[in-house]
Amino acid sequence: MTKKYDTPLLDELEKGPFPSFVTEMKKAAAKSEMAADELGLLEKSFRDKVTYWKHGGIVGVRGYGGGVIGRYSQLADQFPGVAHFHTVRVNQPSGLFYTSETMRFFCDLWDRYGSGLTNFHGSTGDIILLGTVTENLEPLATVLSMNGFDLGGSGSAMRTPSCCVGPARCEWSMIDTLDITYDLTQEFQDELHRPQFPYKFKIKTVGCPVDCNASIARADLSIIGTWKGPIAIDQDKVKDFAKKGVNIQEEIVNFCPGKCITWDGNNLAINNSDCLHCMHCIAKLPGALKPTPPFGAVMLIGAKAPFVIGATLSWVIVPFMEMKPPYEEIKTLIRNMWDWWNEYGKNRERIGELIIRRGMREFLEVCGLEPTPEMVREPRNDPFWFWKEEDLEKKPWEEFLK
Amino acid sequence: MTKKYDTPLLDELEKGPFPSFVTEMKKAAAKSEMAADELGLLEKSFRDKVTYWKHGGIVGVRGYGGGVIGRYSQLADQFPGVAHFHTVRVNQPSGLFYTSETMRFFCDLWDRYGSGLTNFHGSTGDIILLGTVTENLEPLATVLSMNGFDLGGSGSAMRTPSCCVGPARCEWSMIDTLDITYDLTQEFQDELHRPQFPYKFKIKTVGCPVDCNASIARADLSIIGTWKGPIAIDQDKVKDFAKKGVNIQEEIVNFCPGKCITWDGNNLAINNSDCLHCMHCIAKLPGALKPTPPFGAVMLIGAKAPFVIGATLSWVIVPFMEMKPPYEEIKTLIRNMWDWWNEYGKNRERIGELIIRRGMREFLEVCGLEPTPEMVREPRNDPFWFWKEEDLEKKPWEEFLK
Amino acid sequence: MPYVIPDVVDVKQRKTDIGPPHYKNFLPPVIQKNYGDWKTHEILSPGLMVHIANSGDKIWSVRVASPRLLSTDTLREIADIAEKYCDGYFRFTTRNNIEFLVSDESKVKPLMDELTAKKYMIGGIGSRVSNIVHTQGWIHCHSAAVDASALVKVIMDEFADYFTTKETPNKVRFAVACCTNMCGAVHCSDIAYVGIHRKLPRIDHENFKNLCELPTTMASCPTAAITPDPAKKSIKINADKCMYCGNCFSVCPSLPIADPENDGVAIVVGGKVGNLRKPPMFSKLAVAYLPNTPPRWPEVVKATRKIFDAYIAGAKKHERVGEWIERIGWEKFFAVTGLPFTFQHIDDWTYAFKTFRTSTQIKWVK
Amino acid sequence: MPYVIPDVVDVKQRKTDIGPPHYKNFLPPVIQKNYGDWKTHEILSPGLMVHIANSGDKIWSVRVASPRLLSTDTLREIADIAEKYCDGYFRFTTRNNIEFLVSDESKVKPLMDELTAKKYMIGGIGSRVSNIVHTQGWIHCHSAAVDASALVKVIMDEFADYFTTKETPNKVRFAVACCTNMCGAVHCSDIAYVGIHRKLPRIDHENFKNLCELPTTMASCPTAAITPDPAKKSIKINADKCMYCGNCFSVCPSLPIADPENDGVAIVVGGKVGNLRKPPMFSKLAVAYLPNTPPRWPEVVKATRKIFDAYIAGAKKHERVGEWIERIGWEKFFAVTGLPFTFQHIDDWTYAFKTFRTSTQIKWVK
Ligand code: SRM
Ligand code: SRM
Ligand code: SRM
Ligand code: SRM
Ligand code: SF4
Ligand code: SF4
Ligand code: SF4
Ligand code: SF4
Ligand code: SF4
Ligand code: SF4
Ligand code: SF4
Ligand code: SF4
Repeated sequence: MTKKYDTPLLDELEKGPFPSFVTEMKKAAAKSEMAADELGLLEKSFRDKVTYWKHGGIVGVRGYGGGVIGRYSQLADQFPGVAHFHTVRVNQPSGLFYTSETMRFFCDLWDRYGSGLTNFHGSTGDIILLGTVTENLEPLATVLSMNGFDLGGSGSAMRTPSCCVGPARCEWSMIDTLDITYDLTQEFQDELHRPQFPYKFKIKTVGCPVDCNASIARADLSIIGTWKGPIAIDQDKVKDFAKKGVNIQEEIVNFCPGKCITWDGNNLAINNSDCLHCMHCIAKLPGALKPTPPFGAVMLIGAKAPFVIGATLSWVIVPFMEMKPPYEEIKTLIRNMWDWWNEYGKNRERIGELIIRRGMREFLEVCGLEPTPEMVREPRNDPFWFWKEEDLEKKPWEEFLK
Repeated sequence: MTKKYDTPLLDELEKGPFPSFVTEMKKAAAKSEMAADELGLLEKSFRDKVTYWKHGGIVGVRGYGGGVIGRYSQLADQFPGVAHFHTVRVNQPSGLFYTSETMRFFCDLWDRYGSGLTNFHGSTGDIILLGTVTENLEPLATVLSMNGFDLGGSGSAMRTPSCCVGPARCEWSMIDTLDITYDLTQEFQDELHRPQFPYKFKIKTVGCPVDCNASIARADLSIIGTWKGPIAIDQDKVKDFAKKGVNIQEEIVNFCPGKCITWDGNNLAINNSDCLHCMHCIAKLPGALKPTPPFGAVMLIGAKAPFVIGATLSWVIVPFMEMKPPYEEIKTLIRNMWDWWNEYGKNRERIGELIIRRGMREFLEVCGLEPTPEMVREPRNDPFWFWKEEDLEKKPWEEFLK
Repeated sequence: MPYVIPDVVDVKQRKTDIGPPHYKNFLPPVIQKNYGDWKTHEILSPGLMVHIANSGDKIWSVRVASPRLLSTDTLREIADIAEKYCDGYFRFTTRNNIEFLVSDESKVKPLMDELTAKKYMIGGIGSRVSNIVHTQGWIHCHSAAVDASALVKVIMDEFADYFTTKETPNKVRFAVACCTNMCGAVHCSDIAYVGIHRKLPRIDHENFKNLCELPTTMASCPTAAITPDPAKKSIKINADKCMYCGNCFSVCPSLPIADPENDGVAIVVGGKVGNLRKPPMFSKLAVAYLPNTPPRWPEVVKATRKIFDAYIAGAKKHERVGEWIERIGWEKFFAVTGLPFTFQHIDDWTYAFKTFRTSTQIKWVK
Repeated sequence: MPYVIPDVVDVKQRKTDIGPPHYKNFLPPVIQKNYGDWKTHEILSPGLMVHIANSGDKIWSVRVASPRLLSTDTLREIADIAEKYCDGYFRFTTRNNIEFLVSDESKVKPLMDELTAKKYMIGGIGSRVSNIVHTQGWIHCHSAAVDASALVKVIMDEFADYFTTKETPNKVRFAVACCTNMCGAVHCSDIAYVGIHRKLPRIDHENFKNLCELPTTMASCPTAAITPDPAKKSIKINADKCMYCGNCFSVCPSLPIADPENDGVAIVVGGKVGNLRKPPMFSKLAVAYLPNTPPRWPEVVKATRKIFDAYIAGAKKHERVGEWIERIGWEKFFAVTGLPFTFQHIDDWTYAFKTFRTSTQIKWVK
């Protein structure tokens, strides 16, 4: 029998239709002292309107620099079960697919070594096993590895890559998001497990510009599938949609950011040379329109949360890259940018911040990339910029004004 | 007879249909040693691809701190006529209207005291009398004043205000641009003639959002006429335009940024509550549409050239202000902002730069203005902002969530 | 794969750097067969969609809500259900919902019946509210200015019918972050909540030198409000420059900033990440502060209602919250929601100028 | 007003702070009568428009180009013409053109005939090229990296037919600034030229202490590239940070930056100031550098042709250059003009991030 706390405030959160995290905690609390004390501690936070966790604390497993978030309660006296309450991050399978068998393995594992509380999944994509003590970490990691699983990332390391469901169950995926994620994860195991960077580095891959994994908002490197061919149109299906009540003009044509669609009530026409590859028309008329090859990916760099320079979204660094195994081009690109970041990045400076600090030119040169207009929303406006000595000798206008 | 220089390079600029400034210089050179040497000096600049003017130099007239730009040639030996070659800025009449008589006065004046070369007008709006010597400044200013003219601004002062032609010859002017300009110029003579600010301060007034004086791009304070009433529509005239070949749908409806116009081939309808008061429909169908009262002005602050923080456009600080003589509201506003700027502005810091440095809140509070959404394109995105102690006590949500 | 958990674990047996298992291990056979060869999909009801392969094969996905914080009991129940109807195959979505992957059409209805009976909340597919991306909150983070799971719960309760049945003009993505580190996509969500502080960090001079690094602490401050205090071997904070972001506390435990009475929640709106129609957009400030009122934060729910209902009433089909606001203009947004516009809404940081209205384009709302 | 210029001037008679004369003194009677009471206008030909008052009164304006740099001879000629046809009334426009204000319709044609005979360039009204807003250049400024009047002349010669006859999709506003102080509206013009440097300022350590103030000089540098050199009582410039803007020279004569071989012209495009359709826009970099090639800068003219012709060919009626580019996208702009996109085009200053393409919305041009 585990300890019981009165939780009048939390009980309020068992009401209402949405599944209750409090109910989950109570279920775990019935079996685990740790979970029981976690519940008691949380009730106290709700009463006092403040968190009761101590700041940080480094714990881990042999040979790895990350994968575990150390956590200690400020109120260990009152709630000894959460004196230690570390999180273990387990690298999820690409695409977040599971079998019942696998899930039961995790349940057994966590009932044995932890609080019985989990997050499926953390925001980065890891399986989050919430609440364990330091002594349990080595055996836990061992059992994980015996069963083919490994820890995810934390600290100033490559973080666990993640992706959208992609080709596994989506008709629009123009790259193999699961495979890219798996392959890059395997390729960079060292960088994932042993923090060696100035700060964290996240990679997220999605199959198309719809971006069902929010990669453009929260990955240092966003890999987003896209296409170069024309949009194939099944006119009959378009007409079916119209018949079923879709107002093609209002819902499709008027929203097209490239202003390149026309519809005469019978025929939908797309001027592909003005298409911005936004996916709206394709997504809102599923089955009627489809992207055609060449397929590849846009590479974007630099998304992150607001600290220190303000939130950023990723921006284009390669407008189009073919994505075929063994993905050498992207791997080389990643290595080049890491080398540069490792050399120049300050402590806790994300790669995007470094680029903003030192300028795109240096970054592009280091990566062997040419500047292209696709990298910018618009060229600079203020008339101040840099020249290198070598630029001054060139007379490019003799070419372009010919 | 004045000196003659060979000007083979400049002569090339007498060719072609556009009136030639070289021809003008030659005309002046025929009568004035100064102008002749100016021509010779310029030919040398063209040959050597470099300017030959010395840096700055303070000259002026008694009691004033500005109105004259001192200028000395680096090549006074070779071109003694331009050893001194100062510019006199004369405050133009509002709207840039002249009579032949007045113009002849300026010609006589400048043939007597200067090089005979002028700019009608300088970019700020002044009459620019180009090229005179220090000794001539006092008599020149005296004769100007005897004839009702006065010097314009220079240095860290209020600069000569200017405006568009407005109600004098434009049907769209919703404020009296000429009168406002005249009135403010008179009101702030001291600030115009005796530099006492951290840096320059420019005021430009235009009658409507068309902004025929580029006030939003180059005035610290931009006063731009606008309206609050509905747009009055003369349907017959609209139909006339349609008959004459104007494609109302493409040229008017599709360009409306408020997306608030509809046209059924017979009737033009405007949903005024979505109108952004951009003037497009009105300007492109002259005579058919017109703004209706209330009339007033949007006040915007802070436009300037790129130094030091990058070029800025003015931004809204008062969405709508009535503009009736004696214009007390705007005068008080101007005085308040100047006081604050004088107190906190660094040397060579424009008022817009100061606002950006210290934040809009302080500026608005000093000016007694309430924050309104019209001041921003969009609210901030990063979750960092300031609170004052007094804010913490308030519970505004008790009001707005009622 | 037969999983083993030996009674006695020999930690020397641990293999390192093996990475996750290959994803193929977890894919239902119909997916393995039609991998990358899907033709289209159809949303059959708010919690059910079918994907159809070029081969003609089909897979049905039944989506149910999850609080993300799951006990092993519940996970076992899910595994059991999946085994019963899905040959054991299921997945989670990137927004923490559970998707049961059914290969046999005849099992779809029984599955949904059982889920309904067991009080699972089915829905979230299509143009509606889906689950809320969120963070640890008071459950696990030292940094949290608000709890996360509770906000998710009260908002999802409030808008539950928009998950299970009703439609919205387009997807509405909610997000919660318990502090300004913003572990999630709060900065690009339709409606999002972020825990904030409003008071200066309190400097624990005694412990500073033991626990914190001076250069790191100084560099953490976005406004350079932190300067050395050599006498105390500690730091000083310039109160005029501090915007209570708490980043200094992230790197230095001796600068606690949590304050029960002044911490609370800000609401930001209008962000999105997809590239459809308009490029991805940041969320912008709608409500600068609402107080922490556990357990159910009624002020936050009420304010959200105002925004949500105005969006439902005003948006065109396919417009996301941010697109709707861009079309009507921020002056109208504040007018139709009745939310006040305050000094806090006007940016005063790095990109402030870019947010100012450098135009006379204005809609009159009063 | 009878004007007087006494032979002997008693400078003590000077009145101060009288300001300019009242504008009413210069308005033609028909304008005085109909002041603020205009009904509409009509553009009758590229250089002629009529404004019609609610009273039915009319005033005709005939516009001619001016190089702005005018001799008294020419000004007298203008005064004479105005007297002959306009009762002496004329004005200048905010873009330095001359407008003859005719109250008597019968005088319009004779006026235009005489102007034509005298080789005045009539035009500039309506959707076409008007005069070029510009600055002093080598004629009068110590700061000029290029001459201004010459650029105006060669560009206006090149596009003269678009002033006198041909139409453009909308007004095309050219501007010239001879240095990055940008005395004018270069930063918001359809097509504009700015004189730039490409080499470090040369420090004259000897004179620095006499002529320059250290704090002002340091503060003038947008990139904080200037630091004190106490030994020399002068300054140092960090070559890596200097972007050759010349602002330090503006405040300190001991930092000359002009360099005949490396100075030149940048072309910026797509700005505007009016609020019609799209809000006012900044100009953006099109060509980072073209050499100074007096007297007629053929490279600048050629590059402008490419931009101008592509605009004429591609823009819809009423689209300004910037609106056209926004619609087609910058990748297409560089493709259709054939201008190269270089490292210099990518911003690396304060607002750089705001100019990056944070989206996958791309048009393929290759
Ligand atoms: C567990 C998780 C939140 C969750 O509930 O899902 C999380 C939790 C923490 N994050 Fe995070 N972050 C988590 C995803 C994110 C994301 C979203 C993402 O990865 O897609 C972001 C925004 C994207 C980004 O990377 O910028 C994010 C931005 C941060 C930041 C700000 C980083 C920055 O550059 O601004 C910090 C602060 C730091 O690194 O010191 C942070 C720090 C933290 C720490 C380690 C607290 C700290 O200050 O040391 C949190 C540990 C909480 C705990 O006790 O368990 N976390 N963090 C997510 C990781 C789970 C996983 O591995 O799957
Ligand atoms: C004469 C004129 C250019 C012209 O040919 O029309 C001019 C000429 C000079 N300007 Fe200007 N500016 C002139 C209008 C402008 C404008 C446009 C305007 O006023 O509408 C601007 C851009 C708007 C603005 O104010 O920002 C302008 C922005 C500057 C700047 C940059 C100010 C800044 O805050 O970035 C400087 C540098 C300075 O102040 O030291 C400057 C400095 C100068 C100086 C005084 C050179 C200097 O470094 O000391 C130039 C004297 C040239 C000479 O020898 O005659 N001038 N200057 C214009 C004034 C004529 C008049 O009074 O009517
Ligand atoms: C399952 C999931 C991918 C995964 O790997 O887990 C997924 C799956 C699908 N998404 Fe998504 N999206 C998923 C997260 C996202 C995200 C990411 C996020 O929310 O963090 C986005 C970006 C949101 C944003 O822009 O802020 C996203 C924006 C879309 C859109 C674009 C909506 C729009 O018009 O703005 C579509 C297209 C549509 O709905 O018409 C779409 C369409 C689809 C389709 C129809 C794709 C397909 O053909 O299979 C899938 C089912 C639709 C549905 O749920 O309505 N999906 N989708 C994710 C389900 C999350 C959930 O539980 O609700
Ligand atoms: C005379 C002048 C005002 C003055 O006080 O001197 C003036 C006069 C008129 N402008 Fe203007 N504008 C004048 C400078 C401007 C400027 C300022 C500038 O160029 O520096 C602008 C802003 C340009 C910009 O946005 O960058 C300007 C943008 C317009 C527009 C908007 C064009 C557009 O659609 O973007 C109109 C409306 C139109 O043409 O349909 C307009 C319309 C007019 C009308 C029709 C107004 C009227 O009803 O009288 C006048 C004659 C039209 C013409 O020239 O085509 N005027 N006009 C200026 C003549 C300059 C010149 O010599 O060419
Ligand atoms: S991002 Fe594209 S490919 Fe991936 S799941 Fe979403 S719609 Fe499908
Ligand atoms: S993908 Fe987007 S830009 Fe391309 S045609 Fe469809 S709606 Fe238009
Ligand atoms: S700004 Fe407006 S009022 Fe002034 S001249 Fe131009 S169109 Fe007329
Ligand atoms: S003024 Fe502009 S926004 Fe208003 S109706 Fe006319 S075109 Fe539309
Ligand atoms: S958002 Fe802040 S409080 Fe919440 S988990 Fe992330 S770091 Fe912790
Ligand atoms: S709370 Fe933020 S702004 Fe204040 S001192 Fe700390 S890091 Fe700086
Ligand atoms: S732009 Fe520069 S060079 Fe030209 S007049 Fe202005 S300050 Fe002088
Ligand atoms: S030229 Fe400009 S960037 Fe270079 S040192 Fe001088 S002020 Fe600084």
